[in-house]
Amino acid sequence: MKFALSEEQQSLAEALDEIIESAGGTKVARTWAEGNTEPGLALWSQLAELGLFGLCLAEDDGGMGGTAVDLAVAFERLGYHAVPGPYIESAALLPELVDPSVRSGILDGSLVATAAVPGLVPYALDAAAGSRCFVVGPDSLSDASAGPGAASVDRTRKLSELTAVGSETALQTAAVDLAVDRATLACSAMLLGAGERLLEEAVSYAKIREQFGRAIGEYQALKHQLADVRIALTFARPLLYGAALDLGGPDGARSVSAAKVATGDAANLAARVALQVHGAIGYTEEHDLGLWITRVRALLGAWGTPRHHRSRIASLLLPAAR
Amino acid sequence: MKFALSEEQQSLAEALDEIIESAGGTKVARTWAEGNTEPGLALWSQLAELGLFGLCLAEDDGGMGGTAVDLAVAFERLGYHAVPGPYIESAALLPELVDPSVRSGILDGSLVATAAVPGLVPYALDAAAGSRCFVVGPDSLSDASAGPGAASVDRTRKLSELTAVGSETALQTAAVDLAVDRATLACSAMLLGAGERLLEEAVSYAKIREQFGRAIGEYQALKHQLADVRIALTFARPLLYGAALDLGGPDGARSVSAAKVATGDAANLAARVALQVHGAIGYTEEHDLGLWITRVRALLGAWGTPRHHRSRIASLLLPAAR
Amino acid sequence: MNLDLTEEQQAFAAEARAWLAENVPSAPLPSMDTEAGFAAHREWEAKLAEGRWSAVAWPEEFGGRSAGLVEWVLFEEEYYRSGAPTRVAQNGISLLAPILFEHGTDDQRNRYLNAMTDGSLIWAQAWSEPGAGSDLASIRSTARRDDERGGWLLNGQKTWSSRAVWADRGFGLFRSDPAAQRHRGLTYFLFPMDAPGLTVRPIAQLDGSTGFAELFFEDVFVPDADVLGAPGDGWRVAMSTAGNERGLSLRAPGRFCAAADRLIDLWGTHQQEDPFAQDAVVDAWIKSEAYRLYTWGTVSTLQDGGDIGAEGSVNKVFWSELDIALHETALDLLGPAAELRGGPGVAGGRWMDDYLFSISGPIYAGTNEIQRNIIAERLLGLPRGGDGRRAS
Amino acid sequence: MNLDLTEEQQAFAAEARAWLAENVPSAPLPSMDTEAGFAAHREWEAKLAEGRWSAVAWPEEFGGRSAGLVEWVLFEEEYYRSGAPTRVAQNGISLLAPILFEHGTDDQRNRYLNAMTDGSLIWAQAWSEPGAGSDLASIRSTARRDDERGGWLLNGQKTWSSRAVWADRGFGLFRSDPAAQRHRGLTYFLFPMDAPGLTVRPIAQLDGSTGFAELFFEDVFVPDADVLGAPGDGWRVAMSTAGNERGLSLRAPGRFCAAADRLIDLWGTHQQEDPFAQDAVVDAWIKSEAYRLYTWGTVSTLQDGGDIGAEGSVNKVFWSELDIALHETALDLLGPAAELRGGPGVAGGRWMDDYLFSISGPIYAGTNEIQRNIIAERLLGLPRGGDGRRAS
Repeated sequence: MKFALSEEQQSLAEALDEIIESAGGTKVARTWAEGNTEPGLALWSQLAELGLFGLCLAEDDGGMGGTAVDLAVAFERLGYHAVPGPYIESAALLPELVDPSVRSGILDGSLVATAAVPGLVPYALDAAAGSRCFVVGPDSLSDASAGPGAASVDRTRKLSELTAVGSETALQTAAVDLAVDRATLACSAMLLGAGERLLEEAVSYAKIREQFGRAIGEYQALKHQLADVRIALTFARPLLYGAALDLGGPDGARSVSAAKVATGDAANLAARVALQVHGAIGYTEEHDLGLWITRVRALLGAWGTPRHHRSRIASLLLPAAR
Repeated sequence: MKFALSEEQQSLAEALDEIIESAGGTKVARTWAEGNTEPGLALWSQLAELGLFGLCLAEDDGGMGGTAVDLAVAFERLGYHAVPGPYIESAALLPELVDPSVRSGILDGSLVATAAVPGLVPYALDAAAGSRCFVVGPDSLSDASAGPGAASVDRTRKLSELTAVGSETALQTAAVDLAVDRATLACSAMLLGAGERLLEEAVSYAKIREQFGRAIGEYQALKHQLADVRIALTFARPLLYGAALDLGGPDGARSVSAAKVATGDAANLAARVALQVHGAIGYTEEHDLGLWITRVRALLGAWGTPRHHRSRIASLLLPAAR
Repeated sequence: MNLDLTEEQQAFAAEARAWLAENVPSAPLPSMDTEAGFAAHREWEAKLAEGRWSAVAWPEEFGGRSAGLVEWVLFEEEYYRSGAPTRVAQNGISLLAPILFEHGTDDQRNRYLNAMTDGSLIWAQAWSEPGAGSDLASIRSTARRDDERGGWLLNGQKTWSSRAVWADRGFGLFRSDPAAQRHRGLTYFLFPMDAPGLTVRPIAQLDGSTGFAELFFEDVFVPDADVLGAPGDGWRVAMSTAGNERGLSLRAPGRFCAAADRLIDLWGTHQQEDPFAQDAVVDAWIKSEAYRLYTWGTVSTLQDGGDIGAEGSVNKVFWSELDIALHETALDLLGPAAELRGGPGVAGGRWMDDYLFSISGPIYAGTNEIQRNIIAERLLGLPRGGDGRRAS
Repeated sequence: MNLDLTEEQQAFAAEARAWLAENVPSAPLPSMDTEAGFAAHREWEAKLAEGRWSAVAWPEEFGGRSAGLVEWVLFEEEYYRSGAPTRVAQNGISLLAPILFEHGTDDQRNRYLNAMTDGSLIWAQAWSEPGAGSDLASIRSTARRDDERGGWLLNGQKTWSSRAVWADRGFGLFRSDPAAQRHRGLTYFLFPMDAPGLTVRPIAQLDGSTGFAELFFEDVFVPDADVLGAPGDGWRVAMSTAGNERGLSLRAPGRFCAAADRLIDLWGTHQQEDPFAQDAVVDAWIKSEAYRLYTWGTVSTLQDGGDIGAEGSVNKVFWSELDIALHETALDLLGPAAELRGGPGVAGGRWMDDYLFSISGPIYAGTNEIQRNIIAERLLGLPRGGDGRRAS
């Protein structure tokens, strides 16, 4: 029993931080939102070199042989830096579903793949920025073509409906379920990372911003709101790691759902409080805060809404539930 | 349009305050809880003299010819002083359901009546302290005998199951529905009164109690909790009066349900915050605070739970709802 | 106690309803925080003026109907239920006009009021300054006397100026006595947005709109005729506006009742997928009802000669939290489609756009923290903190 | 990162489970805050000691099993899931014993520790003083030196002393240096509850129980042998207890997991009447899971030589709010029967009794307001208020 990150996992997080910050940090998201995907795709290649897209793929399949915990560690950093692009799809959902030729393209970063999962993820993310689109059915995979992109609340996200083209490849239901749960876990990790960053930004701001002649962080009302964010994030984190350990096991589904609900709730609280601490400045596009506020709002409904995941837990805890 | 209490209604409230305070105020509840109903029944008689039990009964029927707003005003005072006894049953539910001989006994205070309404109010309040028990069916009224009293969270309330005895008197369904809604309105008013008192007690205590060398009411965290109670009560009150005006009309049912939900939520918040402001002293039996805390908890589930009333509203707003 | 309307009041509401049914554009106008949308909203104001619905409570000579408070609330309710556009003229009509009526000169009233009602004169407000936030009294922008030209020279910076990008004129406080502190020595000015020396920099917002702006003043000249109230008396003059901003005029109950109705409709179409949203939908309806009834209580108080005072703070916290909860419930019901920004034919409609607007509610017009301080100190009588903090 | 248990750990948990299944009383004991209930709980402690389960983490010489942290948490989980009685010995075992191990003399350890494990020595805690509340350092009770008899004379008053009515001994802080302020000049004393000069007045509580008491000290003599740690060093000595009280030992996760399991069962039987409780039930389960996993994280930190520090405050707020939410959900499910106090055959079971207990959670062991201050200042690094307020 050792329920704590290993040194290797902490190093992985630091390596990601360094690469992303060298690539410009939140500037990558800003240029992506303006339609310039170049810096974002350059970062994509660097992260491919690090092995992100094969992080928990077996070494025999060209991956790094890591665990779902490694994946959670990596995606928390992506959320922390508001990195744009279909990482969940390419690194968490698709690697074990696609055929080897596509997979090698994903692993080396040459292929930016995105996907829709009808019923759960109706819109594919960043189809225009990607080079391949897939529709993932309950027991199948199809190539797809993308409709026009629609605007998300998160300006870095363009969403498209997909239409399957060509023939379906049959897949095991269990493999699809596992891949979708892995993607959901990655999304939960992103939410946690965004939540941590929102809290960090709010705390920093509360220390320097003055109102009525004192730092606003001295006022108990804001202090307690920030403390509540700390509490929510602190108790969402073990659910994320617990789900990573359970992934693919008998409790995998309910643990992943619990992680998604808890990280979503915590990140949403973080967004609300961070905005309240910043006031009007946090509501402007010039300020980075909006990157995480809108990202959190978008991810809340992605990879299963809170409704979907709470009902899934209910049906697993008590089979008679709907 | 004049959505404010009249001078007569304000005088009614003051008259009730004076009578109840002369009778000992919260001491009446304390002795009642200890099994001595004498001071409580003496107060009962005084309030009968004032006309409480015929408050909104037509003058032709021996009542005061008042409105449901008057009833709400009176029951708010009963809640404010934590007066014990089956007032809701005797003054709000039964007067228009019972036959004239029983009614005259209720009106002059000689008859303390209580009741159960199967499906909504399974236990009758204070059957042992009363002189008559009734079971109110959907379209009937029966005399009843009471089982042994069980302890409520509110030590002033003893609850009994009733068994109908003798023959049923047939009633109009509409008359029963109206009487039950009137009782629910009275219960909502009691909740609001208890909530207002809890806030008042908490505010008074916060002004005098010191911690770390200052009045605890100076600390922003408690201030904001108390402000939230003020907000909740302020917005529950118009729903109560609105329901009183709507009672018996086409929107009566949903307005009464809205009042019950909102007054219950507000009073429950008031109870939680008042306890937090008082700390351990508020948790002792020596302190009066517990009278309202436990009363609120008991009334939350009486005359329809929040679940019951929210679902009733839903079914009225959207007929397809359950 | 009653909620009964007179026959005249019922007829007034019916007239408004009929006119709105006839005239409200069938498709929503583009956002007023775009150039085209601003122009479209201005046209709508002109149309309203044709029907004499721009400012029903104003005297007839200024384009109103001399309607009473009850009628005004009835009109607002009909207005929002009809789905009519948001009022681009709100700064002028709701914030400035009450002050013009109370403190303005006849000349000011004649020059400005009528033009506010027909969309030809749209006002920007210029309250906040950079770094000041809720502390409205910490004003550093200055007004320097220019006796020669018979007026004042404004210098400094304002921010979060709403409508400023396309507005015609602005209003705000400037420090006319440099030696005075905080609430003292301020003067209330009216100025043209195209005045020489005034630069407007739009601020892009989270929701992509640019309705707010920063204003830079460099020796902007304002003649004495455009000082509102006495020089140095600006804070007192302005506070009637602040009371208004937080009180009745900012958030008519019709707005929330209409939103609750739309939420119930949305739930009706999503009930199969999400039966569990029932309680949240019901609570949104209960609270919008509470807000509607509370407003009638406020109207009764005002009619009896009472005033709202710190009750406005109770009001502000309540509606801003209701607004967010209501929109969050809608987003929950919409599922993954909630993420999409609104536009013709978009699955989620305008719910996400309106949600983004709602989350600014607890920040503006005095943060909810400030409002809770006011409630605790002024309504509940709790002591001020000994920490030098002010409630407002 | 893993949650894998060794074979030994699994065997340990299985042994505990089997023993508990065999020995836990089938009917709940009467409340420990009644005389009969206290005696029954004392007997249960003796039974636990027979199985050597009283204090599994203690050395064997003191009645323990020298079990590691992991085993201790496993035991607690099994304990609560088995429905075993609440521990009447908790003050001694969880609050006092860690200090005896760290600061006590061999003589003290030998005299007290074994007797704590078999129910023959139950401790009352005497932290709070009237009017002090969360401000534990504002102690006015005194300890005066009595050189002649080789000890101290205690005077003053303590309150909210748990278990005091029927306990054998008590522990608490007294001001031994009258000139010193707040945290300085305090000494930690152990005293018999039947000492001459000590009067115990039970305090009846909201829930009808009388487990707390006021203690009045009039020249109560305590020999030097019952001073814990150095005279004047009481605050530092006591703080390891306070850390414990807020940390791992006060609320083992098994308690909430077991309550969540009971809630799910309750929901199973009430689902038809109240399908809409689903989300609240699921949230209670999620949070009890979060608490369980978080505890394993804490165990890992402690095993690696880290300490909990201010994390204990995060923990305290979380479990106390979870506890209330979980019980409110149960009361909602029970409908009107929720109002009934527990007892054999009562429709609502013990849910209302446990709810009443839960609402005291945010008050005791440092109010949640104090805990949030600690989180904000120590974990987030926000500045202290300039208002002289202390975080703890």
